[in-house]
Amino acid sequence: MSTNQTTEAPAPAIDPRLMVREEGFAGYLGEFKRKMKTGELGSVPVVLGLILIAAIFQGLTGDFLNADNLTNITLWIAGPGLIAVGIVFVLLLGEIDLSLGSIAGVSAAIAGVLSARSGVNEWLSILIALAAGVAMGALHGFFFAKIGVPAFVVTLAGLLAWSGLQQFVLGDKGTANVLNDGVIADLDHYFVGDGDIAVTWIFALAGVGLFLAGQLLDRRRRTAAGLPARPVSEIALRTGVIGLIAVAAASTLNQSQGLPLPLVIFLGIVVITDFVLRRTSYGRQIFAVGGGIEAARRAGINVAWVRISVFMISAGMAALGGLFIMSQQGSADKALGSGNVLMNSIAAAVIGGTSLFGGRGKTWSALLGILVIQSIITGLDLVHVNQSIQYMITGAVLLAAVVLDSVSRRTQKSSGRG
Amino acid sequence: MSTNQTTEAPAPAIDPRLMVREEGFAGYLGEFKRKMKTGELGSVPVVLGLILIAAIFQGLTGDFLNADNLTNITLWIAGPGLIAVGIVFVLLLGEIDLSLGSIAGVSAAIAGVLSARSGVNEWLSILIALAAGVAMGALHGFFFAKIGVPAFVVTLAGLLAWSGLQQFVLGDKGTANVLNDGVIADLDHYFVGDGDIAVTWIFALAGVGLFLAGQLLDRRRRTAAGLPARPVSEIALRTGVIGLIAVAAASTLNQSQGLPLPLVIFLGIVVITDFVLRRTSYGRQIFAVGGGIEAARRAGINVAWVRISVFMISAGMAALGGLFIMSQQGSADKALGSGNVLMNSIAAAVIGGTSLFGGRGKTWSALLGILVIQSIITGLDLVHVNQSIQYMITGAVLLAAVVLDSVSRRTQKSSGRG
Amino acid sequence: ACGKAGDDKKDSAASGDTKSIGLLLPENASSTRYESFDKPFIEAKVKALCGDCNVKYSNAEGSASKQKQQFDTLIAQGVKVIILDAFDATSTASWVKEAAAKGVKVVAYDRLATGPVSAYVSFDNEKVGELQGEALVTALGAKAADANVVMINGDEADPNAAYFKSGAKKALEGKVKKVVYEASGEWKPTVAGQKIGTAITSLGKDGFQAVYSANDGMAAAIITQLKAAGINVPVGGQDAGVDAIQRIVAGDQAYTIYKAYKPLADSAAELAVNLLQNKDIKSVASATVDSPTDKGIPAKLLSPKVVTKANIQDTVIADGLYKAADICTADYAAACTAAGLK
Amino acid sequence: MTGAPVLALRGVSKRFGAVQALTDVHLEVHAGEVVALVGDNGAGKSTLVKTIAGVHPIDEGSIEWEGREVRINRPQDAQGLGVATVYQDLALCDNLDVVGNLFLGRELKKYGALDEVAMEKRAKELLDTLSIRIPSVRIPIAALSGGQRQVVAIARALVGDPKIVILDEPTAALGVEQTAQVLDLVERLRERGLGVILISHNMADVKAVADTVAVLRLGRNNGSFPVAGTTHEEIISAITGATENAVTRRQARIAEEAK
Amino acid sequence: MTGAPVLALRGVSKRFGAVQALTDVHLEVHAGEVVALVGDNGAGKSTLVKTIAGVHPIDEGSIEWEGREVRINRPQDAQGLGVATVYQDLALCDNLDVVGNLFLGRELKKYGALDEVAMEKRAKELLDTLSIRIPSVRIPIAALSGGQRQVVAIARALVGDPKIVILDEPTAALGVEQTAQVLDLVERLRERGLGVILISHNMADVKAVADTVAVLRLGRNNGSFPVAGTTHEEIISAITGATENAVTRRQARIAEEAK
Ligand SMILES: Nc1ncnc2c1ncn2[C@@H]1O[C@H](COP(=O)(O)OP(=O)(O)OP(=O)(O)O)[C@@H](O)[C@H]1O
Ligand SMILES: Nc1ncnc2c1ncn2[C@@H]1O[C@H](COP(=O)(O)OP(=O)(O)OP(=O)(O)O)[C@@H](O)[C@H]1O
Ligand SMILES: O[C@@H]1[C@@H](O)[C@H](O)OC[C@H]1O
Ligand SMILES: [Mg+2]
Ligand SMILES: [Mg+2]
Repeated sequence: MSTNQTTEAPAPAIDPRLMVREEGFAGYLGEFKRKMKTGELGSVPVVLGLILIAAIFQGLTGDFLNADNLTNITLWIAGPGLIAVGIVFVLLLGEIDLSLGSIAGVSAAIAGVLSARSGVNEWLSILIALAAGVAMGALHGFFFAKIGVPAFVVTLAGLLAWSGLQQFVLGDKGTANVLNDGVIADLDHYFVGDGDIAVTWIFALAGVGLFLAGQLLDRRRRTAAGLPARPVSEIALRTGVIGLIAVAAASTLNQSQGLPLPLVIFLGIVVITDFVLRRTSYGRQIFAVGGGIEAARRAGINVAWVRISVFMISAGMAALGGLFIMSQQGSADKALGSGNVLMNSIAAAVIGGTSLFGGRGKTWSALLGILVIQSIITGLDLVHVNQSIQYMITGAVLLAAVVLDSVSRRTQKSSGRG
Repeated sequence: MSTNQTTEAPAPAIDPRLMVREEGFAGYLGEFKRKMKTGELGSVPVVLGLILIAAIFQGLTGDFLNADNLTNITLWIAGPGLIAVGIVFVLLLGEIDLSLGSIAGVSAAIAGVLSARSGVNEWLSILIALAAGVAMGALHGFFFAKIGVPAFVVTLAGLLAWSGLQQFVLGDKGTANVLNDGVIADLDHYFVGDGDIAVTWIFALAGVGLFLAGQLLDRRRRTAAGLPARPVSEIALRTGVIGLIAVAAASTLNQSQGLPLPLVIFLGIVVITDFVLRRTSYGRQIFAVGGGIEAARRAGINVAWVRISVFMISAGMAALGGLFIMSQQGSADKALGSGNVLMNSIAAAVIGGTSLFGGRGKTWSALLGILVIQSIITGLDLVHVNQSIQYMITGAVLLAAVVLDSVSRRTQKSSGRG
Repeated sequence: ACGKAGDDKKDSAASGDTKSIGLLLPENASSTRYESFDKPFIEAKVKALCGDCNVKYSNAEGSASKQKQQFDTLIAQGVKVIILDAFDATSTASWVKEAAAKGVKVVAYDRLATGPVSAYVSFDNEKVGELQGEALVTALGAKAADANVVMINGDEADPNAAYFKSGAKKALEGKVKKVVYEASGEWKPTVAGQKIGTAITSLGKDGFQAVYSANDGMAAAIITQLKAAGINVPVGGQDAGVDAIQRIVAGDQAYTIYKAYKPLADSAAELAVNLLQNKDIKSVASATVDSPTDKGIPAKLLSPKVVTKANIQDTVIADGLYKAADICTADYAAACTAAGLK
Repeated sequence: MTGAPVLALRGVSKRFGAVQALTDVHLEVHAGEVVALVGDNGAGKSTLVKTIAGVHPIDEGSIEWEGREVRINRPQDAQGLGVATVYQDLALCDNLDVVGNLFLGRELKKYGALDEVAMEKRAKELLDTLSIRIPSVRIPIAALSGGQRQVVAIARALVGDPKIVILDEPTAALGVEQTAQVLDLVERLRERGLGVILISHNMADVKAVADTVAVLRLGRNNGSFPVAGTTHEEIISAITGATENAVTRRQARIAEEAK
Repeated sequence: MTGAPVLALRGVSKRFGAVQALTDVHLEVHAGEVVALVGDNGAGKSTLVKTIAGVHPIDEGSIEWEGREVRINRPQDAQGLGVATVYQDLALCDNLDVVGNLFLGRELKKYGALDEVAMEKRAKELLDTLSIRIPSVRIPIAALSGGQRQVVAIARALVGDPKIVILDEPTAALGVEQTAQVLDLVERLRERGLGVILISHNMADVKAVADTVAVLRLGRNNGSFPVAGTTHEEIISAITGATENAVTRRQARIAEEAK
């Protein structure tokens, strides 16, 4: 057996095994190719899936990409999308909340009965409805975190009890109409700046500008601290892609009725919750609890409080989502929030890339996922086949949308450590 | 600092830290008390919950413990109970199957349409229906285990697609009736031995006898191998308790119509699946995959096959459950398997003590859990209060039933190792 | 053999309850009628006819299997007369037969349950559809002949939905130009709203002149979407929910179908009490109908009515279904005054 | 050692189900003292550590901190007193990256938001002092080697300002160089006046840095020795409970064979 | 060593995302040979073991078994060839009890059903030879101490009939007595003609039982030495890549202070 030995100089600061990306644009492309191979593409497969769905339905009907239809889709995603944002929080803990559909229903019922039947001020009605939602979430959180009842059972009990409450609140008359031209009606119908196209452009460009500024600032701070930073070429590319999307969206919306309020609110909430999750201690704590409850506990995190607060957030989001659904259907009825509402929202979060097993995901996945689902539903409605066939196709397309993602993630499958 | 040191004799064979139970009945009682304190009571809290529920509804209505009502309950648990047995398998893997309600529906639809409309032999229709169910499960398993799509999404797609198929199979006529006095009708209506009370007694006593024989045999083998074994007093106590239950059940059933076929089949399947899970390599593999996929993989277990087969089992059970539900309602309709069927079955498995996070549970929990749920449902039906109030009460009772269990488990909470 | 099960059954309360009437209704989510009207009306009438009788009510929540359990539970409780609004009328043949064997009588309510039922009270569901179609044609007036119609139907899993659809089509045939878009709203307002949204996309804002909605809940969402798109065409539903009456008052909805629940409920209660007390039922149920399984069932058939802005006062208010105050909340006060409601 | 101990356990017992893991255990740690806690596998060392760290509250006995009796029911309680713990099973969050784990529960902030740049910089510095090379501090913990994970866990304990540091087999997975660094670290902690509890099965390491050796055996105290003037053999026979054991047998056999 | 090696790795490379964990690695193991695989933390030892065990298939290079080229894509493949592996992270199922884990995938049966009595008896015997005390073999793995778990993992490798046993830091969590037993075990395996790959950071253990020492450094081969005639210092400098390192510095400083 040979005896050969290399004696090297003291350890260099950077690990030589880390493949460093080439500088500039070429490096970016190389990295992209590598990620493509190893399946670290993040949201790219879902976005591709979305494009595919749009292309197919456009081909079949010629109407899918029409500005009115796309505007409709942005209106319809707000309600289930907000519920999905709440679901993302719960999924990050590795838990599930089955009650969110019922909570959406109760919240709408409360707001409807107070404002339309009892003549309470509409803003106050909304506030009470949201507070009731948050309180229900707190109750779930309490039973889960403090008593130790599995979240599945607590929220299943909630699903039943709150839908009973919803019927009870609506009472014999059953359905409460949305006030004409009131606040709740506006949730779905108002276009910011009353459809002024300038408003849409300002929003789009401000968004892109802020993104660019943030990226550049971060780069400056990292370089100053001697840490590796994103190259300027990559920042330019990213800003370019986002800019393109923003411009396309703005001009489409302006071809129809302008910037829809529900879209602004939904996007705003996604941005805010994303910030909370990624850039605050609280968000970090949620990830920690979801990634390993025992490690989180030993790190001194108040696990019970994190859990309770997350159930409050999810319930609050559901309550808000319920108001958007109410606005969209023009009434609060006994069926609001039942049926597929919850499943669609959970599916949205999962399709968007949030793990069901905790510790991995972001609220943007709620947006992406609900876009996929609403596109399938709306696309099939445009094709208008039989209800039974529609169900079958929805199932198949849903699966197909996720297969793309799963296959690309395959190679990346982690296999433990050690 | 003091320096004191004890030098002991070589290590004894039994670890001195293990608290050994006193011999005889006194020891059994002591152990029970200790377990009570530390929350290792197993099914005891659920059984207590069941007794409480029975007592409350008996108090409210006077009809709950009536032999006809109890016989009814045993008839009705077979369908959802079999689905819950399938759920237990899936939960043991730490996964979920949302499609089981739809599969029950399709299976019933196929059996109904073939036998009642197309005149196919009823046994053959049943076989085809079951095979179709198993095939759907295999498809789910394939997408989950081989393609890597999360089980939640695969089975959600299944939920939609198969309920579309169900409507499609039933067609415009909508409902297929069960053949009069046919095999499917018998699933729910036949009483073994045509209501002969001797048959019930033979079943009950044979069951208890087999249990006792098994326990004694095990004890003999363990003692022979020099391993600690259950004391005779404990075996006597256990047999006594089981005997008591068996006698009470038999005499109640005989007061009504005798031994119901669905009860025999359901119990038989629980016993068989329990054996498979606890006493075969295959069952061990399911637990291993559910307890830690990576450890199972490294142990050389064919993880993909275990996953696929489990989804086949759950779908097969659901298909069978669907036939029982069909027999009970007298028809296969478009709504069979929808609504709360799936949630009730999942809740049954969880209430019975099967973990949602994999690796812990048994099929007996399906029996216990579905008894709890059906008792709540039937009890509330006996009380006849307002629907909305019923929902709220169901939620509350469901929660209460599990709180008992959770509180007793609290002290037992594991806190990592090391 | 040493005996048959049930031989030694004592004559307990369970084997005969002469003061209870069972009431089984099919669901409560897609329509408000069952718990708002059917149930309270029946309870009141039973009380009026038999002071110490009581009604044991359960709701099947859209599941035939659950309804069968409730049916059996009533029998286990010793109830001798059951008013049954079957969730799925075709599956009840064996239930009713089993019940009859135990001496339990069944009154089929609203939907004609199969099996040897003792009597039947209902509206004709096909007729409901026809009235809906005719009302839509009336609302279109002179424009009817050139009108394209969008149909948002009920859930395919509900057998009634098929009757409504076929009745409405029968009435529309030849009277309007064409049904240009047809979809299931699944009895869900949100779904219905989205269906109409896509109908607008594929047909264009001028692509249709009227919308048929199978019930009021879906009509609410449809109207909301149409308004948002700036489209004003007649839309109608059924069930005469208070929200629908409000929309009719405001001119948003063209009509609804009012099934006169009170007479329906009253007749059912009367039949049930008579059966319980072994009195004659022919006086109430003078007609006869045939079901797929049985012939010559004594029946009472009522006609549903169309409600438009013009006859609100004479129908739902006159029948005591609603008080004007229920309808004329702040948001609708002005419209009410204009419509002359009081 | 002079003065009141910073930490003192008095008659602590702990039971898990049917297993009596600790029985009447006593332990004292003074400021500036390194106490080595040794014992056979399953002796109860980690359990003892966890009772101090608040992971498992004690069943019986009492804990004194700077002379006052305290109750430690949750990890927060221990951290509040100034106990930093490196667990044998590391207890890191697999889904968080190295930086996230290092600062978990003690994040650096700027205008209320996380200051990732500052944390990343500080993380690199900390890891450098322990001479470990990690491909990137932005890699999730799950992707690290056993030793890399262990060093991250040790570095975590240094992020706060503790009075007592508990290290449960900190060098078990470490290479020779990293082990030397950790021993240096222990000495630096002592010099800064901190109390250290060091669990190790490596007698050479124990003898190199500890002042006192406390022995646990089957969940009970089995002696406490000043390191100076106690031999390897004495400690080992306290651990195994016998002067004749597998270690001596193996040594004897090898000596035999060498002849 | 004479004859063809049982196992030979030729130019093996393995990449994880952006990390090149192994580059062009060669390794040979003969029957009856104990090869110690050493290297710094993160050098790639565990990764190499996992490629052999079929946990991670290799990216480049080839694996030869008894002279024939083979593909090892799944753990079953490696087990089929006769490779038994004790992983650094143990890879036990937390929810199964000790007996369940020991026999996982190789259960003893009687009339087709599991023979729990036979397995329990055999489990006790196996654990006794490794002189570990576990409160009960029916306790779930999650309730065991670090060392107890490690012994269970080692015992697992002995159920079955392997040709090569791979031990990734088997004694890291073990007490002195148990460590001695494991070293005895390694020698017994060699005597039975098995090949053994032993990963360890403990040079004394390596020198005590290994025939050959293979050094990995930053994912590449950095020398292979016969144990006889190689000093501690030579191995350590191959591991750290420098003659001047934290270990020598620490020794120098202690020598300095001792003066
Ligand atoms: N959560 C638990 N449930 C039940 N028993 C436990 C639990 N944790 C530890 N034990 C038992 O307590 C005893 C002491 O375990 P502990 O982990 O404290 O040992 P240790 O001294 O740290 O051993 P090692 O050196 O192997 O790490 C062991 O017998 C173990 O089986
Ligand atoms: N699944 C993975 N994903 C990404 N990187 C990984 C993965 N597994 C290992 N690595 C990296 O590969 C390198 C080698 O790791 P490995 O576990 O083989 O080291 P080791 O030699 O066993 O170290 P130790 O002595 O600390 O156990 C490390 O830098 C590690 O970060
Ligand atoms: O009244 C309607 C009812 O008959 C039908 O079955 O469900 C929907 C209701 O609107
Ligand atoms: Mg330990
Ligand atoms: Mg390693």
